[in-house]
Amino acid sequence: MNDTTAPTSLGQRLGQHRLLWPAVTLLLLLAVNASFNPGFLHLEWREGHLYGSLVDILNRAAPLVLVSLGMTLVIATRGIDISVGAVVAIAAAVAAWMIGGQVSGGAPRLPMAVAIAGALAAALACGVWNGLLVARIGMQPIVATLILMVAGRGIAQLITDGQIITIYYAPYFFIGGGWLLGLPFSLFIVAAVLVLLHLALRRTALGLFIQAVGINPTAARVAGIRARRLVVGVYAFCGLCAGLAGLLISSNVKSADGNNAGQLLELDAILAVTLGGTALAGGRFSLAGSVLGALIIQTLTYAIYSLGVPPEINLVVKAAVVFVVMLLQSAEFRATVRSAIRRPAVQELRA
Amino acid sequence: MAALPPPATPLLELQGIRKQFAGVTVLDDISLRLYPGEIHALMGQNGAGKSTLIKVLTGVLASNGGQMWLQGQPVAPATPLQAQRLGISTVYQEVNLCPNLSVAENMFAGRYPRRGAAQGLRIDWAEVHRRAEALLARIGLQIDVTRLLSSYPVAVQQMVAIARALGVQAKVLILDEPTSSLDEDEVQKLFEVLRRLRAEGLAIVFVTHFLNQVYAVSDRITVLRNGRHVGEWPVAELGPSALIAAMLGRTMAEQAAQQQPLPEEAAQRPPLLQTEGLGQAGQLQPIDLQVRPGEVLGLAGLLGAGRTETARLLFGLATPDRGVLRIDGQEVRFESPSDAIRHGLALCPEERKTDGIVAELSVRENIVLALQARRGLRRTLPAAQQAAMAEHYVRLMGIKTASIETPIGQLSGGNQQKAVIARWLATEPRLLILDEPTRGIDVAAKQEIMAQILQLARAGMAVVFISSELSEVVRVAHRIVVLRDRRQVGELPAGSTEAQVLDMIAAQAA
Amino acid sequence: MRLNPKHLPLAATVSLFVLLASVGALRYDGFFSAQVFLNLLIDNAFLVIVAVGMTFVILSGGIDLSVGSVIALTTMVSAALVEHHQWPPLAVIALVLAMGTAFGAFQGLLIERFRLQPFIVTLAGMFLARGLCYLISIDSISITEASYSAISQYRLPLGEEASLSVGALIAIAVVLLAVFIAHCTPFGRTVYAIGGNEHSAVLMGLPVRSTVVGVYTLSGFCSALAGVVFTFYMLSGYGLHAVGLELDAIAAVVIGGTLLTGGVGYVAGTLFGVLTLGVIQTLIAFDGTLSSWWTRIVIGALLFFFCLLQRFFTSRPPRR
Amino acid sequence: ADKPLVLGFSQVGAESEWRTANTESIKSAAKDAGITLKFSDAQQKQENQIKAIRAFIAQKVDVIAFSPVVESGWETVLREAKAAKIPVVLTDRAVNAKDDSLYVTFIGSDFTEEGRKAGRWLVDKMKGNAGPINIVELQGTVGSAPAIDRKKGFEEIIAADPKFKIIRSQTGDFTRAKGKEVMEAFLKAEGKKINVLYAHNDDMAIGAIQAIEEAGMKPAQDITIISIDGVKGAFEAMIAGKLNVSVECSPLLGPQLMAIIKDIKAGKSVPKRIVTEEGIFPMEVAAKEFPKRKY
Ligand SMILES: Nc1ncnc2c1ncn2[C@@H]1O[C@H](COP(=O)(O)OP(=O)(O)OP(=O)(O)O)[C@@H](O)[C@H]1O
Ligand SMILES: Nc1ncnc2c1ncn2[C@@H]1O[C@H](COP(=O)(O)OP(=O)(O)OP(=O)(O)O)[C@@H](O)[C@H]1O
Ligand SMILES: [Mg+2]
Ligand SMILES: [Mg+2]
Repeated sequence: MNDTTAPTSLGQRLGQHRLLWPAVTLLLLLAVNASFNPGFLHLEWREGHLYGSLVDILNRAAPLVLVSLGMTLVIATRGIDISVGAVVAIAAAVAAWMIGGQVSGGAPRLPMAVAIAGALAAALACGVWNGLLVARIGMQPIVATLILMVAGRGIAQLITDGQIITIYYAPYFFIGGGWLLGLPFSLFIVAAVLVLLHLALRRTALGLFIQAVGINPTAARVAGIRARRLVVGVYAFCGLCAGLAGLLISSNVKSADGNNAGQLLELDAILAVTLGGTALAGGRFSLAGSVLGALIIQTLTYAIYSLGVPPEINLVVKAAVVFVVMLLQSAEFRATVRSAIRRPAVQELRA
Repeated sequence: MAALPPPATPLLELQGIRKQFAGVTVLDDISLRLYPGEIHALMGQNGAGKSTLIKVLTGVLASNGGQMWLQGQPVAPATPLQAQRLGISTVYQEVNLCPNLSVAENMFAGRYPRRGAAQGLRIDWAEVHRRAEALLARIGLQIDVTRLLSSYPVAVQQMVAIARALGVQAKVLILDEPTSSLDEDEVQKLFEVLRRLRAEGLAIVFVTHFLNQVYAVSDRITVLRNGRHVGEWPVAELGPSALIAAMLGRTMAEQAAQQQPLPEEAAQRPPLLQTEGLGQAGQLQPIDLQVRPGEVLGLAGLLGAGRTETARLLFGLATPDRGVLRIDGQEVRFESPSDAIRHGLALCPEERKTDGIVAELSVRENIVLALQARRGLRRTLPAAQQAAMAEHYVRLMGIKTASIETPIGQLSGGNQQKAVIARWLATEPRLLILDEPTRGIDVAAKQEIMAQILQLARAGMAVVFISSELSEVVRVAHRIVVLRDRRQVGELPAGSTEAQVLDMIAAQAA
Repeated sequence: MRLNPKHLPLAATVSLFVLLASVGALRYDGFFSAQVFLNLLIDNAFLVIVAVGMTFVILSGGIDLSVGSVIALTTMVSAALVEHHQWPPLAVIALVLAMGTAFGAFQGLLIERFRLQPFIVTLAGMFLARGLCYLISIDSISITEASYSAISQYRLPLGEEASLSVGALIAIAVVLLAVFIAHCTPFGRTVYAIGGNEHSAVLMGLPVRSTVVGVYTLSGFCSALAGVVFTFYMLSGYGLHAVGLELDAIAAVVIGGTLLTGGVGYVAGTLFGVLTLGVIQTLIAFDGTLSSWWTRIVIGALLFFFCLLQRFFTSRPPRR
Repeated sequence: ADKPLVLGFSQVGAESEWRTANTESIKSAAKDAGITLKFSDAQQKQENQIKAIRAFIAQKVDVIAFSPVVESGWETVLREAKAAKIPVVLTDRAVNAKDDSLYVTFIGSDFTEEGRKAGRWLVDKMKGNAGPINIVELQGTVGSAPAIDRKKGFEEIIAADPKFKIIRSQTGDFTRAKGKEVMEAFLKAEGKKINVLYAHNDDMAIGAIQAIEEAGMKPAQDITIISIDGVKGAFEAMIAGKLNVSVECSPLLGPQLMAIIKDIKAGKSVPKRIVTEEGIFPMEVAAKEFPKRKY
């Protein structure tokens, strides 16, 4: 139970904002990076665009942010989607296969727009499939999506025939590797999805319905919410986000790798959502929190690379950071620390 | 009995109890004295602080001040477990049991009879089941104790919770609205048990909103108002109107008169809703109902009579496997509540905790939820309109809340119930089904809600009214359909008495 | 005999397992032999053990992602101590069991004391345990110690051509013990109660805090025990052992009919969940014509049909 | 009595192009040789390989062959195979069992030697250069045998000359995406100091090349790039002048494997170790070699 007094000043209200601790963590990580690596915050204009570590982090985080957004909504409805990595691979494979092409460059097998639409359609279909298993058949989300997680990579490899398909068609590279107004184009895609999603949650009752279904599905149904449709829709959206991420990734590395594209992305996405303060039990969620969570993960990864951490201890470092972040976020932990600090002080006074 | 002067030292004494939630004081300098061998009624309006006091006293919530003595010794239980060890046995307001465990397990979790070597590592299931059946029999319930708790309706769950609390050797027994969905028979059986325990020297705290029950069993009354202690009286010294005045801080207007038969011209209108042999195997025998616009149809019956099942069938929450449902003479089939809602129906469900509130959402969001669901995703209610609507119902129903943005889970039980009713009123339905709408609601609010229902009916809304409180049913209904053992057994006109309804139920038993 | 509806999911899992096995027996030569079925136990002994620990965690409404890594860490520590430091095997086994238990208890304490989400705590635990493996050695360490090899190769003969390994025997013992704990001890019942409704369990005066810690401790112990069995199975310590095993364990538990939301399920179901996953793999190995990607697709499809049928069998009319 | 031979083959997985080429080679060679192939994919897990081998034993196949995921941990199951009198052939990677009667022969490449070849090529190339020569290394998956051995072999050679310095070493998990991501970070942190990139496989090198280009540098000129495997993509990169050299690690073991199996079944004695022919392809010969490549 929360026994603190009512927040009055702006500072206090800020102190109780649920995004405070994720934001603090991100800043801390950036500070660590900057102190060990003087060039870290440096940005310069090179070949008509911004160049620097911060840009890299944002660019690299783009697919993770997209997937985390989809995952946030799924988690808010009490679900989970562990197939996103496989969907990334499928979308990448479909796009790469449709574009095909030769080393010389030249014309793609199918127009690029068709390839993109095809990839997104495949991803959407994957999402709908997940949603139907969960909402219609009533499977538990984790097994429902496990099915696609296992089979999906097989499907992706089937499409690519087990090869890594290299893409040679230059216009396709723009999606994940191009620049617009000096910034990576992928950021614009992320921003667009974020804005659209935000509007959808603000301007429609979507947010209300998702939360109601996540907190109390029975009550939501009694109140007349069509929970099944909503759940299918949410999984479909998550699939679509994964598909977009697949396009970004395949375009950025100019190839589609059925086996490795999006490997372990599901774990990172779920971690991002939880680091952002959304509970896995469903209900209240925070898009901004998930974005922050994804940025934390990517900044951490980047720090590991750029600080010269030996690969053997990558995981230990990652574990340590996750422990610290989650402890910081825990009100109980902060209270314990506070009382541990205060108690000696009180004893001193008594003495 | 009540004439005896209380012994010198209280069994349990509270002084200066204070409790704040996020800076809002909900208990302010509360004191309470419990003597051995008394039943002590704790009274107050919805949100007065009764349940909070009980939670503080049993270690669920930490207090922000005050002291507590048990048999003269200062105590401060920090968890419900500690409170239990001190001999305080509690039934909390909402049913707080585990739906996934069997009835017997719910009654004995934490104190299973064991057997086997070394003090008994192993639970003796046969013993558990035997004792569970015996204990339930004491309050007159004969059910299969090995079935899951969730397979029983809330009234049965409530009795299981009571039985659990009775099953321990306690010094103090606390019952927070134990009777809110029980019918008269069950209540009487419970009272018999309570009287026996009182004779054994237990101190019993009893919270209820039924004044007649207070006068039926309790010895003394403590009244809270707005988190403050109003006073403590022997029951003989505080008559009903004085009690109401102490609770409300004002007197209450006289109750509305008995319902009159439906006016001729209204009775001629074609029925809004009509069922012909509607039923579901194993749940409800075929039933024929008609409700006209402007009519209040009461459903009466004892526990498990099938009233809730009827409501669920009408609203698409359960699927009938026989019979026809007609709305405006057109045959319809509801696959889900949203179909029913589109035809202008509304159901305020019996189990507010599981089917009603969405705990972490705000009062505002809970109130607009059904209306918004009917309008669909895209036709969003503007924020200003939502706020206005929420404010309106908070005022109309007297919902006690810090603001309309407070999560509904933080409201007191009765206030949650009011908000759920408000949710359905806000949809302005053509037919409103109310299943135990007054459950946990205080006297003043009850009157307000009944008046509201009558007014809506006068304005042309059809109402199906279900309540374990027969007095309420006979007061508001134009017609009463009586159910028994999940079968329709008869119908009574407006103006019938409670006795007539009970006679009809009993007649069928013969 | 009428089946208690509580046991319906369990019955469905068992019958579907039998169905899958019959399909294999009909289609493939040599499939229907005692040893093939005993191999399911031998080859999945460690999975059975972790999945049993996981069952308790999931029943309590939590999740434990660290199990695979704890297995890897156990094998690594065992191998390093036995091979590089010549510790006696019994001391090593005692130490790693204590270590796994302590690891689980640590996670449980974090979850319970600071109200952290089990998912992230155990995810960090997963990173940590695997990271610690690499700190010991990034290469794999073979175990050549005599008693380890002897245990690894020991087979308890059962009839003509069938036998069971030590690991499988341990797994069977663990399942039996776990069934007892889950259904006949207050600890087990408290786990169910917490999964059903934690708040209610607190109000009922159940020892929720210690039980939550206990559940993760138990899972840590099971992971370490599985690690010991895995060490016998592989005779090596390696940082990449048991990668992704947590997902297999969760899948086995869920396929066994346990609800991920907690409070509903059976340990015995978990055993059949593991066996089902095992039989799917055996079917594919016996088939032997599937390419790598078709292998995955077919596993997915079999999982799908299994879960579909399971839902079909267990879907009951709604409450009441 | 001429029942076709049955070969049970347990493959590691399909984690790379190299691996799929390997699988393809074995499948087609089995077909050509008239051997019935029971193929099983282990999805990169040793447990699964052991299960598959047990299933092969239960099916009483004539020969078992497999590419071990790791070298350790095979004793028990191989003993079972031996007890069932089924000969075992290892491909691609060895196992370290004390008792070498557990398998008949091992056909495959030597990862350490590949690392050495890469190292020798670099030493040779940098002969005239006084140094210091700053090397960044993209390792394979942490703990995997090729990653460990390729690192070891390479370090063995360059250790002889102090002018070579590995300034950064990080895992790229054998994938293009990670290779690119890690290289990006290296470039930001070290900038123009980097002289040489050593990647444990071609895929990571291909990813890194993209990162180098995007940083505005010329791969293979500003930074010398060495990688291992010799897959098609690497040849394309070499032809385009973006990769300096790729050390071959041949996946085409199929025909050799089938020949050996026939020998074993015919009762001929076979050598314990059969090393596959492997070359090293600098960019200068890439264009000429490319049409001959099968994978
Ligand atoms: N967790 C909480 N956070 C904030 N406020 C709370 C919380 N729990 C209770 N309150 C507030 O405390 C006040 C007293 O609530 P309480 O539940 O004790 O009322 P009550 O007398 O039991 O009412 P009822 O008859 O409706 O059950 C209410 O105004 C309620 O909003
Ligand atoms: N006293 C009881 N003994 C046994 N079973 C009961 C009892 N009361 C209710 N039930 C169960 O309740 C079910 C029907 O309840 P339903 O909710 O439809 O009736 P109801 O008239 O609405 O009762 P309630 O007043 O509890 O809401 C039956 O299946 C029965 O198992
Ligand atoms: Mg109350
Ligand atoms: Mg009812």
